[in-house]
Amino acid sequence: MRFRETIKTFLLWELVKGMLASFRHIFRPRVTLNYPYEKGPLSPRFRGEHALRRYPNGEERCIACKLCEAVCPALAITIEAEPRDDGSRRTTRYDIDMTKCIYCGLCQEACPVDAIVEGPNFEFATETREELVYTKDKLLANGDRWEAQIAQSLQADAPYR
Amino acid sequence: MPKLIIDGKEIEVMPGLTIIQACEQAGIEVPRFCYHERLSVAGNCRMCLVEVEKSPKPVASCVMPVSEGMVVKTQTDTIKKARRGVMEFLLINHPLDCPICDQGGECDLQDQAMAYGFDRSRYEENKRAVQDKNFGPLIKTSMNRCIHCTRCIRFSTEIAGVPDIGAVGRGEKMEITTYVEKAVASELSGNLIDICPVGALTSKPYAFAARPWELKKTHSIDVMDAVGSHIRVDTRGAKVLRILPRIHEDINEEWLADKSRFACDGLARQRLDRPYIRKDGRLVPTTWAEALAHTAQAIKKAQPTNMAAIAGDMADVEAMFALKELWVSLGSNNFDCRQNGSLLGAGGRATYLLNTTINNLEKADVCLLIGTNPRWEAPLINARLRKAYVQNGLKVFVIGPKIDLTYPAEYLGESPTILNEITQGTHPLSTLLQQAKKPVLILGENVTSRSDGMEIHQTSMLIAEKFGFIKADWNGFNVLHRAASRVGGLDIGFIPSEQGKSTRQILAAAKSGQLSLLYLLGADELDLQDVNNCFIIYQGHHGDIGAHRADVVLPGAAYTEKDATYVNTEGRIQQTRMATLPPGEAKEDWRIIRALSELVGKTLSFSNRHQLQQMISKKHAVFQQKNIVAVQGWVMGSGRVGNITPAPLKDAVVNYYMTDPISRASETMAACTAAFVQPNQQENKAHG
Amino acid sequence: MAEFLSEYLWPLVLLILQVVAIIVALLIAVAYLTYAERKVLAAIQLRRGPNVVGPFGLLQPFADGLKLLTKETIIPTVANKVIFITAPILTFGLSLAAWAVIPVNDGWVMADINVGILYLFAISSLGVYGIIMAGWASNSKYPFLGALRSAAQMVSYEVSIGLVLITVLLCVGSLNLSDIVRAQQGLWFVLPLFPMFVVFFISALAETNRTPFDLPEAEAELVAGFFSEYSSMSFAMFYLAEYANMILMSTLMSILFLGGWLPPLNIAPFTDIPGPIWLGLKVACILFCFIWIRATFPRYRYDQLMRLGWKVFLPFSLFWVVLTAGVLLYAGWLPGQS
Amino acid sequence: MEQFEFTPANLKTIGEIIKKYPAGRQASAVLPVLDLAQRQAGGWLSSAAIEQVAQILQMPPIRVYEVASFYSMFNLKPVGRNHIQVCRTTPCWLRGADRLTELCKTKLGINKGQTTPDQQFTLSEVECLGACCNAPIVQINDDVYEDLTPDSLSKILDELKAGKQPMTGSQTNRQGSAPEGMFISDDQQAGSSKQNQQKT
Amino acid sequence: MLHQQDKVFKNLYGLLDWRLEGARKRGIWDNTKELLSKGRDWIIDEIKKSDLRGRGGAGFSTGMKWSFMPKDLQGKSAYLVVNADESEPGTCKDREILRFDPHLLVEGCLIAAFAIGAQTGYIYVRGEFYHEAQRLQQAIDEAYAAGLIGKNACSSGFDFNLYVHRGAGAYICGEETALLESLEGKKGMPRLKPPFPAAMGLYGAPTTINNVETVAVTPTILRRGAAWWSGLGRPKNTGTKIFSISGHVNKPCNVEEQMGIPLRELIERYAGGVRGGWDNLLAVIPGGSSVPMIPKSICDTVLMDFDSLREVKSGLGTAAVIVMDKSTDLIAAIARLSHFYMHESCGQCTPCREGTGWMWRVMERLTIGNADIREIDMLLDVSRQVEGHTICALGDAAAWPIQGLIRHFRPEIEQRIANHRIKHPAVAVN
Repeated sequence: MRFRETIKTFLLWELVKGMLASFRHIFRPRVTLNYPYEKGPLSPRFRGEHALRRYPNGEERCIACKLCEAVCPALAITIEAEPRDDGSRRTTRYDIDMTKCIYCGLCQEACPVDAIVEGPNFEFATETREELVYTKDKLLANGDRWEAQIAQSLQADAPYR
Repeated sequence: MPKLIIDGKEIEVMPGLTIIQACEQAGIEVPRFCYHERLSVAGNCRMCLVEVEKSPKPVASCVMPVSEGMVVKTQTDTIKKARRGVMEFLLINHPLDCPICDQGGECDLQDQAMAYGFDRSRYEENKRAVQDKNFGPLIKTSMNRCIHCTRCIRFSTEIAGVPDIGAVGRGEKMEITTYVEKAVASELSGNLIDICPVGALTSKPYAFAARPWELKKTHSIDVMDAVGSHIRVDTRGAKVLRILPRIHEDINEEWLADKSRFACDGLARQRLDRPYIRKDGRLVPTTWAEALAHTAQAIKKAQPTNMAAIAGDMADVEAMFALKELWVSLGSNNFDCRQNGSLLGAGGRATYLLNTTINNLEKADVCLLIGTNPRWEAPLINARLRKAYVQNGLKVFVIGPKIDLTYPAEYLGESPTILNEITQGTHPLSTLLQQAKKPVLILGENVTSRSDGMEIHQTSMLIAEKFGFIKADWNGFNVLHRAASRVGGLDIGFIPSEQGKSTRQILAAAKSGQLSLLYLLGADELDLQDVNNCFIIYQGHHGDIGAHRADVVLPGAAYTEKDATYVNTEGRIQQTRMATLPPGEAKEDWRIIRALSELVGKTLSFSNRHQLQQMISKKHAVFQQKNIVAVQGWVMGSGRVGNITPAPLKDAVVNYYMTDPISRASETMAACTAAFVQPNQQENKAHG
Repeated sequence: MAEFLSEYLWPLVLLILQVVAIIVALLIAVAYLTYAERKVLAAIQLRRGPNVVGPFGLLQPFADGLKLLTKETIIPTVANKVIFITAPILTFGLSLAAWAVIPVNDGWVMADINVGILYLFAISSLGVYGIIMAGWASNSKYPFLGALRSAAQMVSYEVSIGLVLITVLLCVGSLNLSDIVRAQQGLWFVLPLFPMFVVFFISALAETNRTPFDLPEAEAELVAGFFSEYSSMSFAMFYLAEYANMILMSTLMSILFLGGWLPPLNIAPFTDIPGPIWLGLKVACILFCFIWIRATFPRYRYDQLMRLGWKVFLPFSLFWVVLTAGVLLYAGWLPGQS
Repeated sequence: MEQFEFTPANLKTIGEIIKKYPAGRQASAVLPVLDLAQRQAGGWLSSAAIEQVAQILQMPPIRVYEVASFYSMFNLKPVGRNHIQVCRTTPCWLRGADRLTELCKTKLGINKGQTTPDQQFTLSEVECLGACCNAPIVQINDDVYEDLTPDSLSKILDELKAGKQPMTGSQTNRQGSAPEGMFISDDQQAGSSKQNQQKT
Repeated sequence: MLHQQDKVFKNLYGLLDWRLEGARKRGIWDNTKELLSKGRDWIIDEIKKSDLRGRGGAGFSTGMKWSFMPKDLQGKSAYLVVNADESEPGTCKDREILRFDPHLLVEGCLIAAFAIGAQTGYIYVRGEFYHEAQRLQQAIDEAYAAGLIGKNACSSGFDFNLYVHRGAGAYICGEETALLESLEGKKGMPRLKPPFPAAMGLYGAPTTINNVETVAVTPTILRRGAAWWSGLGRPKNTGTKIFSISGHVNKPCNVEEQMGIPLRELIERYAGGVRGGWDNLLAVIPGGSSVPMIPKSICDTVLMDFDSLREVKSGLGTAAVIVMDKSTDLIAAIARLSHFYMHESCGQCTPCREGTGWMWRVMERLTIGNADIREIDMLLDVSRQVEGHTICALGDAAAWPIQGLIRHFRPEIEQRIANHRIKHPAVAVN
């Protein structure tokens, strides 16, 4: 017994076995996707690019409660608010510095009206840093663009919240 | 002294206390909504229920007086269940719109729901909807959130003395409202916001502006009147967003007058944020160097006897002291801090202070108001007088125009000659004063700006001496100031000496063209219409009346932007604290004067605030003790009765909401003027 | 003049052409070695590897090269600038210089010197200087540690490499690389000297800082070892040098043990294929093994590495030298002894 | 803005009412005075009337308004000449109050809380009117109609429409709240002998 | 079985003359002066001995209540307030006294006022009793005219003024402190206790508040002696009581009977029995809407007095018997009462203001069965949260009927929910 083991060690049997194991993998099918031509499925909880949503009638959801601003651990959100002409509470400024954002999702968790959400988009690389300071307009535009997917994700996730 | 046991802890308390007060003394927290220690007990929220041994039902601890041997339990299961039940009831019809509620983050209901509530509702029916009410330009209502604690009703009836708010309807349809949507016409209405435990009454000017957790809180002193209320300045970034009262039992209790609270938006408007120089008849922006050089040149050119300085109503002690030092070193004696032309301040300190002290006014039994409307000149002192009326049945007599003081008062007439009658004992009031145990007399400071002002002052002091206002433990002679700077100015002697010119003389000289230089330290209430051939320097924080006529404008700091000393009408020395930086290039006032002194070649001997304050307290001993009221020695007067003219006394304040540069720049105060003052004036016109 | 042309200029031009041909071929080989490495690793890890730039990602190495070329060269402020810049040049230059004595076919060699193997040995020993210089000049702790490790490691394994070479030389009797190949006409040395082949192969891994002996650049502990501070072109030089060294070691192995350009069997279909292709195939196989090993084995601990070098390989190879010599002497197979 | 002024006669009455209460407690008279104002104004209180009352009783208007809104007998909106108040509480409901409400609705063509276009009738449902032994009952202005059936109520409404004053009280001729049939046989000797019947 | 001569309210049905003349014939105002001349202490003592308990619902000892009044007023005034704000659903006894025997009340007022040292009395009559208040006023006027009250009332040397004050429609004003508030010209919101009215009542002066019936029986007790009164009924539950019997009986009526009469006897003897016979009985609310109902099984044997009914977890209340036969939808009946309490809640304190509306809304849903089974327990829990946590007893009164219903008829409620669920399967998801 001992002898066989010694021989095996001497003949680097374990190494050979390991190498054969990795060699076999060469002929197995690939598991990676051919991004960007193929894309994998995203979880409804995926935390991508931020978006500000609207109600179906076009009214923005955000009520300037500033909870997201308060909860943001990276201090990426800046909000200013004042009463709108109709007396409702709205933001005059809603900025997210995407370079500070750590995509923790606390903002969307804090939001009482599902206004700020992290959408499914993760392809928002820019060429300058300035473009990564998102303003309210940009966020609202994002919301409009991704609303269908966001709504779906929220609905899918709703039973677990 | 009854002894009782609360949660197994034995405690001895004053008789007559309620259980909730005893619990507070024992350090046990009892939740409450309707109970407020300064208001009458309503006992209607039922949040403060506790168990008392031998009582079959839980009792409301805010109502039940303590008795010997009582055994109180505040933490039993029954009580916890009861609290949770009450909390649930309060919340079933509450909209739970904390995210859009300005009270969110500093809300009693929110806090207590966290502590005593349950995390979900069992109420599946529709919530009650209540129409919002119009409470005026200062208070924003959201009546869905109301929990019917009736604190607002009790405050307006008991403290403010304007029973405008009530609860109409009954049962769950009960609604808090004013009579036919009337604005709450009180100078203390802002306190309703503080007192509302939920977000039903919130501040209209501050609506949605910020969240409590974003604010930087600076403890400071108010200077909109001479009361010196303790305030908390809430700022975000460079902006003062709101001002709240701080508790100081001897001054403002926990209230604050509306102007002090709401005029803060004026701090951001019409500000002087850079120096200006008049060129070709127009003020043009310039640099500090140029402005100071220009000023220094003008000062050097002027004859000391032909130059003068006047300090305004919001000047701080440091700035006035610095300016005085500069003027004295230049050899001029023409400076005055009494821009209304009063001659007060020549005698001892007791002759121009509110000697009784604000707190002791509560104990007074007879009060004589001479030419003053405390409701507009110092709303919080008026609230004290009202408290004295409610608690001790204070009798109030007024010499001056008929005014609504929120408590009953007898009007003796408008002519100050009545004082002579009182002195001589021919007036019916004389006997009453003689019998009074703690009489007080409040002389409006503005009265002393009359041509016979000092005679009235003398006569008032005489009355005080003659009718026993001044005793070993009681001084009932009071002067009620309006300007925050005035007492401080008098204390450091910012008044002309024998050779110097007083405000009236300065203005006369300026109008006749004799004066060649006038330095205005935030003096905005002067009539400079006919002044010519005079170089005017304005140093202040707002582009108000004074700045319009100036040749040089030096931008100073407002009271929220500097650490400065003010003395209130009682003679209490207090410090404001810097909450924000002065806007633009504006600087603290004493620094400007210090810089100027260097350029005119009379460099002042201090170079930082500490040295300056040391110097002030070295020269003027009263400044050594801060934040307390020292007992003022009374020197008996000459007993001389001056020659009082029968011209009627007039209101010092025409519009409570606009009395100084800050409130004149405030939009909120403009809205108040439109809502409260103008309709009244029109009514008066219609009647007259 | 004509004489000058034929005597001096022409050989010079020829030499330069040869050098260029080797360098270009080598650089292309390096480029595709990186490509191959990424592809093979990806395959073993069930990934795809580069597939975007060009067909099947074939242009990826050039894209990478272009990227590296256009990037900014960052020189740390506290670095010794001259040495810092010299180090990669030196390393790269040395890795190219070795190729002068490599025969790709019978007679196809730039410098057919008779001590070729010694030359190679000398050149590869010099490689450690580049690394030491880089580590020291960076004035940074990771590169310094990396350089120290590298130096120790390379020195250690050169010992066993030397002993392995000796066994081969014993069998050949010549230090000329072409002669070594020719000596394997009948039998590749890999068969009689298989253990030595294994020792040589493993030592080559260590010599070229490859996994599992890539301790000098162990990213987990030393960030990137001696070239932590390098960027852009200077980084690229190190990179090229490393891969060129890999190819060099593979070629050397082919020459020493696998019969260089010789076909496996000296019969018709094999002999029709030109020698360089055989050599290329052999080199490719060995390089594949390099990559394969990288994909298979985890990194050694440093003490294990040193122990292996000094306590296993050194005695083992020494024993084989003695054994080989003994056998040759006993059987009378020593070359030149007859 | 509505105008409201008390008639001199009512002002005199108010003076008398105030005298019932100790000096300085004239606020106690707020209920009777408001009642008086409501009667004078035809069944409801305008804000002018409330202010008038406040002025007379030296109370802040909001206090009077609070009172006026608290008590259910004060109407802050105009009502018809005949304010029909159907008792809806359990004792009357047990004996068919719902049918009375239905009858009023169909007969008058109005819903609860509404007034007929001719300002004749206002229909409301009220809580217990305090004559439960004579249930179901309806109060029209100050008069109570007891022991009603839809038929008898219908008759009453007809009479009211015609401008007549219907018979008030029990519509089945019961004597007060006595058990039915107890006194019908011999009304005249009821005085002394009623107890004989009761004893069995 | 109460004998005719033992009845206090001889004109309960209004057959006789209510005026002073007629009243005198029935022995009212007989030797009132002598009664007064025996002094305060004697009167209070006698009432105490008679064990008279208040007829307004709570059943507190009247003599005791009177003795709480300060003996020495130190120049302050004291008040007697008679609570004629009879609004408890099912109860209509005071109305009969006011309109048919007002002099009994007026005389009672004089004696009670004398006993407590009050020189002024107010009778707070519910606003809807317009004609009754007028008749009472006439009786008072007659009494004034005859010198029975007013200055030197009944020539006893005691000055007594009596006024009628009409309410304006608020059940809560039947609560004694709310009544005082209302009398002071405020909203009828109950006061916080302590201080109790005997110390600080009307206008801050010591005040006693009694029910009409309580005050009205006192002269007779004094005239005939405490022993006579305590001989009627059962110990601690003495004397006679007017029972109002309404609902599903053949002859609803008011009747004066001894305390402690069996419920079944009361209904069968005076009210002509339950509609459709005793076996058709479903449940009875024995003491006005505020007390929990009792099912037939208890009705068979229970006695009508304070203590017996308390034993079966109900109460005598105002002795207003509301009978419900088997055709009754009990849930709807209680829902009506819930609506009543929601409508009449003054809105002062939280549990009652919010809880009554909540309970009514749930009751309405239970009536049609549109609820979840667990909501029964929730409703019970809510009613417990209201009960005992309010300033006055209205909260309790709103909670008890619901608790009574659930205690005795829970299966019916569950059955209804199940039925509704069968009819509306979609709605039932919850």
